[in-house]
Amino acid sequence: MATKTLLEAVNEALDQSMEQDQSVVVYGEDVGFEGGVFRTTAGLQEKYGEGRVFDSPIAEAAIVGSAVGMAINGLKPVVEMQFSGFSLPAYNQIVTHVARFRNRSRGKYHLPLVIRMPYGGGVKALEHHSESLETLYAHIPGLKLVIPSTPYDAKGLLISAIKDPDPVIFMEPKRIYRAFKQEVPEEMYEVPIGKARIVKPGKDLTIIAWGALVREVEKAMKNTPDIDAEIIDLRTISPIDMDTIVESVKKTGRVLIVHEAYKTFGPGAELVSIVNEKAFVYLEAPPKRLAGFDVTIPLPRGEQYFIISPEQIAFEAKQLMAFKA
Amino acid sequence: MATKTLLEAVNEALDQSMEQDQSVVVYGEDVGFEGGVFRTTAGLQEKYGEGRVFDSPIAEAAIVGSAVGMAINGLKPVVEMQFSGFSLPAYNQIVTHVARFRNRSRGKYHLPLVIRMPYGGGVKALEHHSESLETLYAHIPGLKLVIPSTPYDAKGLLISAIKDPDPVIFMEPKRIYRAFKQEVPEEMYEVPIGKARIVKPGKDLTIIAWGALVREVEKAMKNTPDIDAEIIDLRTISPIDMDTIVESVKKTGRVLIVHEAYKTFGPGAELVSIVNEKAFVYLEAPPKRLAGFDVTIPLPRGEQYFIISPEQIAFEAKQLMAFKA
Amino acid sequence: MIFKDFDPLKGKMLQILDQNGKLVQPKLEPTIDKDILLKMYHTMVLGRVSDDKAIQYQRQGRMLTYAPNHGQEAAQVGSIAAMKDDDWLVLAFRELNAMLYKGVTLEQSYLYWYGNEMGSKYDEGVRVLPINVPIGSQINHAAGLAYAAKLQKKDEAAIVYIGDGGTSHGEFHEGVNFSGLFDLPVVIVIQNNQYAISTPRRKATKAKTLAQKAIAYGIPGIQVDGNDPLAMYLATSVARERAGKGEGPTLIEAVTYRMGPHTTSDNPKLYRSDEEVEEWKLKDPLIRFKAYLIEKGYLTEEEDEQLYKDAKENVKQTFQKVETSGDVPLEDIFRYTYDEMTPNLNEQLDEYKAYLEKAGA
Amino acid sequence: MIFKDFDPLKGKMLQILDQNGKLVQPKLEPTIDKDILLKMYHTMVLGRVSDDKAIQYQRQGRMLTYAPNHGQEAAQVGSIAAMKDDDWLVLAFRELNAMLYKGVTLEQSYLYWYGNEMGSKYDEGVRVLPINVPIGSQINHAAGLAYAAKLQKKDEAAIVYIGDGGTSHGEFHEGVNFSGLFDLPVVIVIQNNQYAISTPRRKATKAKTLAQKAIAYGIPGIQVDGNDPLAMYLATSVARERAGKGEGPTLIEAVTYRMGPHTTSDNPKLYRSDEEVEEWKLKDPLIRFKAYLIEKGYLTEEEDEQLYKDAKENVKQTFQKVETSGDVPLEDIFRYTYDEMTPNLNEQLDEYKAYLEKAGA
Ligand SMILES: Cc1ncc(C[n+]2csc(CCOP(=O)(O)OP(=O)(O)O)c2C)c(N)n1
Ligand SMILES: Cc1ncc(C[n+]2csc(CCOP(=O)(O)OP(=O)(O)O)c2C)c(N)n1
Ligand SMILES: [Mg+2]
Ligand SMILES: [Mg+2]
Repeated sequence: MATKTLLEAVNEALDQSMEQDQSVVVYGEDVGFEGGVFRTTAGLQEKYGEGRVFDSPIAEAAIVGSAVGMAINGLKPVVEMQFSGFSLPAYNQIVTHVARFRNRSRGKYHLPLVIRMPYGGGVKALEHHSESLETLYAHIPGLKLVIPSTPYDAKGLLISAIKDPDPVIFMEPKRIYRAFKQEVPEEMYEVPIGKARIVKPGKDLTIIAWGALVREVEKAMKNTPDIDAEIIDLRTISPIDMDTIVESVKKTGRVLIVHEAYKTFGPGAELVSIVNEKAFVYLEAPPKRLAGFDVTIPLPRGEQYFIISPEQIAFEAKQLMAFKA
Repeated sequence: MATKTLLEAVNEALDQSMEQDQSVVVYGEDVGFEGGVFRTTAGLQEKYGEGRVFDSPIAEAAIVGSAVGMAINGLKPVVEMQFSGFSLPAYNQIVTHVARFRNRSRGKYHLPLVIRMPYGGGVKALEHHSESLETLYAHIPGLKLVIPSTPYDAKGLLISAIKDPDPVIFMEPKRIYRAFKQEVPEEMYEVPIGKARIVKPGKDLTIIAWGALVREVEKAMKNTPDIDAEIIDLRTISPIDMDTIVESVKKTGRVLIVHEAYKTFGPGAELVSIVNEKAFVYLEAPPKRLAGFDVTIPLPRGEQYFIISPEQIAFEAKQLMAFKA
Repeated sequence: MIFKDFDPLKGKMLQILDQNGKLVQPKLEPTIDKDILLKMYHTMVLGRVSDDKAIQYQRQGRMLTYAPNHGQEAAQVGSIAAMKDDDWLVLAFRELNAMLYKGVTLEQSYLYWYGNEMGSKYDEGVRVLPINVPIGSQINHAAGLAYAAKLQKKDEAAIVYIGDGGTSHGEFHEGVNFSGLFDLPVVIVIQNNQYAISTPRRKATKAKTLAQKAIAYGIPGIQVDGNDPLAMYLATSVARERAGKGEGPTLIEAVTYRMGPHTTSDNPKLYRSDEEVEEWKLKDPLIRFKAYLIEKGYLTEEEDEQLYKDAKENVKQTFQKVETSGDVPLEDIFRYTYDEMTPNLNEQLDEYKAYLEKAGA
Repeated sequence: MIFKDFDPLKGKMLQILDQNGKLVQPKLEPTIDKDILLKMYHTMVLGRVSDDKAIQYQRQGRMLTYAPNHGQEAAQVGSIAAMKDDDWLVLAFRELNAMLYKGVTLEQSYLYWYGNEMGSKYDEGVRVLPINVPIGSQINHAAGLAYAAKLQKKDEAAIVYIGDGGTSHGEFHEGVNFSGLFDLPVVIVIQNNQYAISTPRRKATKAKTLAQKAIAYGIPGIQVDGNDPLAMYLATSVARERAGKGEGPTLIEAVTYRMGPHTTSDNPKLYRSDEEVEEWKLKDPLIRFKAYLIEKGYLTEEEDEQLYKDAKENVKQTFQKVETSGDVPLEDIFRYTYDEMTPNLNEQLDEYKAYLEKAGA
């Protein structure tokens, strides 16, 4: 079994899906000839031709809107938004159409399509290149939102997303595109959508994260041997795997949620609410959100304040353990 | 003092603001000649001319994008999105520019502008005419989000919004545009942004709502004399008046949040989180969200299930009171 | 050829039948089978009658909002009739006539405007996308349908409608440009009915015609008398032929008029004069089409009367059915969000059912 | 006049100075003060030198991403120089030369690309909007600035830049249409540098020229040799005059070439040939402008050498300052979100400070 980066795993999932299923098409800005600005689609146009892999004009609404039409007429489009910050011009298409075609037509039409987008900070980028906009997609009924944190999951989840009969937003943590390698099976396999992953079982405290931050949590807790944390990688943001979370919190009584998205009205709030609604009497401390500040994510010379460090995670974990009602 | 509907109060706030301040301009689709599809801008073009009150093309990004330019060059644009469901084509402008110009230019430019939009269900409308999209605006740093629930507040909050040096999203609960009248002072006055209103003090239970649902909560509790609820009208969704909420919950120990927006990753989750973070030890029951289902808001022949009734509110209030840990 | 002869930049507009039903361009008269001509006319009559009745029902409080088509029948039927059976119809929201022609039932249309999503579940094989409320966004759907057809080498095209107001939207631009770029088999029909709610055509854009917007995309554009079914048919046939040969999209501006209000919530008296409306009455597409059919010997006055009678009866019975169709079942508002119900949806449905039970509601 | 003589539909492009600096349209040579001509050239030299150095610094790991302008100096300086002092400059992101000409300091520009928001806080009175990353969205900002100017009867116009790729975006359409509709004083310059990252111009749209897109909005459009500063100046002057007289916007397509990579993260060898690049080298705007100035007796070889020397020194010193400018203060990332800090921001800042303290970080 070869080891691969997350980026290579994404590429392989696309490649194998296209190989297996003629109806899969891949397009977006600079996705075709050059193989994408991150090279996630490298080699695909050569292999599958310009019809199935192509460069679109800079027009995100057209990219997503045309995918709607293609999905209705027999294709499985896997489109790319060059950065999640540039998915916003397509937001109208995503909310008013992608999320709704099945319901609007009471099942006559449905949209097997995937919208991929690199997301998240920590790469010293220009404005609009570092956003974590999970909430905007997770809040919309009819969409699924999936975020891998490892090469293995990236491949398996993307294959699942492409096979899914419903539209899936697939956010890729670009910070760890090339950060590390992992053994990834050569053959196609699926990682189920809607299931969280227990990264490490534990009994003291539940820590929930996803994407690039899962690794940061792991680092933090490796250096904090006195706390036996259960680390959960959410993997699917919508629909949430409530059972895994609730079960864990019932066991630990304490929960720390770590995300880079803006804190207020952010994704962590939903997790706090779920835990309240389903495990209230088990709570030994107030659920804690360690999240992005409510500010525009800063340019590189200020980004270090915004990015959540393993030290901060460990610090909050300790604070939580120290809480006494 | 004359009594006015919420719609008339909005119209008066616009009228007086335009009268007082030459730099206020009002535009949007059908806003000028005909005075808006709801007639909130009726009479303004006649009074202030086509330069200051005009019909825009059907191009929401242009409406908001041009307002950005106008605000930088000395005007105070108050633009209308015909329905909140049609604000999405402008979402890119709102998130990437309206919310960020001050920060991007480190204060060189700021945007005194208001984006008005009728919102919410219960009016038996076509698709995209009934949305409650608070989360999409409340989650974005740099925006303020204000929602009146009475004619008095509508006038005072809109005047405050127009005077505010920061961009304000102003959602108008169209269900109660004409639902009732209230005494509204003739003169200009401000209702402060960022302050919730205690509609009715109480000691048993805190109920938080905004917009059209405040009245439903009032109705519900009028018919539930055995529960002494403190009813809070949030009025400003962002930035939230945390103090008022926390103080109330410290007193009551129980909280019911009522909103029409989709439940999951919705605005109620933030309120649950605030209460957890700041009043955890006072909680006697898990905070409860009575919210819109996670489905596309149905067309009229199914909308009755989605709309939250006073009976439901009363029911949930009773459930909450009955909770014993 | 027609694109040169009827160059919008030169102020030319294609018309074959004048408002009295006289052939003013006899050489351009398209050859259309009698069956088709009659199907076109029948559709227009049913469209007209059901449209007028919908307004009436609404005024009686028996129907919800409705967006009338009266006056725009030829723009729709003339164009959709020139498309092929396997082609896709992509709607804005004011295309009752095109829908009926393409196989959407009147019952479905009424059910939709009555406020029931089932009205958008057209019969199997009916290649029509549901009514599209967000202005402009449908063009890209048509582009995608056409892209899929082209890639899969299916002889299919998509016809998509948009209003004059809709051409100002960014998505119009993106969709037409995308279609042009990939030579997609798309026919774009702008129904220029002179108004976008209260906003007149001249306030949508400074361009003298909407047809000339085609130049921005390197594709042909033509302005057509939208109340002339033959002219619409011809222009669309040429466009469909281009599509079939891989020559890409065509932009057709149908110059027409919305005789009724924008929707039943609108009062057009606020923004347009009676004289203007009266003038357009004379250009009624049904008058000229009827005259043409009678002239051709395909229709008699008696048959025409019967057509209207049948249509009225049909409408009455259909509406009765719709009016008594009741509410949507609770489960339905959940069931179509995803292929399978998600945990949060199951929970919410159960909780609501439990409430109904306990509350005895 | 120039719009008729240089009709993009007829394949005409305005050029006054050819690539060797010869006046090929002597009758069209604009009269420009010597001062202005020299300011233009000085700006281009500083632009060129600082641009090339930025790339170098970045390769050394001393600077972050950078989007080079090399090759596009005339397209920018030729146009901005024809605008007036009170006019507004609205950027895309590849307009270093226009920025410098308009009063943004090199230090600010470097600071921005170094990753510090303070680089976008231009000096008071400098009417330039910050770099605009979301493609297309800036056109509407220009429209708004111009609308405000017009309403307030100020003699101001806005010039706005966009790339060839950007013309496919919906906001391009909405913004140009809006400007046209209200006859706004806006000059829209498309820098057609042949590529949008890796995507060549021909894949942006089927239209033969980008200038012809003007027709969709009922405004004039012209294709100009973007490496010819005189042609750019003339076209922009005419456009500015139209703007001042209330005649509305003008669309100028500047045909130019990005000599460098898209940004420092891009490898253009993946998508274009060396031959193509070599060909464009001959069309370098600085070569022809220098020849013209020498011919006019406004510049000597020695002065030119000195200019480059000074520019290099300036760049070196400026970069040194930027490189040692350090990080943004913590408070700054909070302080500019609103006029006043909101309760949640205060709380978050306090909490973070407390963490730093307790963690001893
Ligand atoms: C994106 C969007 N903005 C606003 C609206 C509200 N709206 C509904 S119809 C309409 C006018 C449409 O005019 P036109 O395109 O000319 O079509 P017509 O109604 O004349 O058929 C508007 C503004 C909408 N449906 N979608
Ligand atoms: C809305 C949006 N989508 C995508 C991007 C990513 N992006 C940055 S530059 C660029 C290409 C721009 O090409 P062009 O308009 O020709 O300008 P140039 O870079 O050649 O100056 C793209 C796609 C963006 N900045 N904004
Ligand atoms: Mg219209
Ligand atoms: Mg370019």
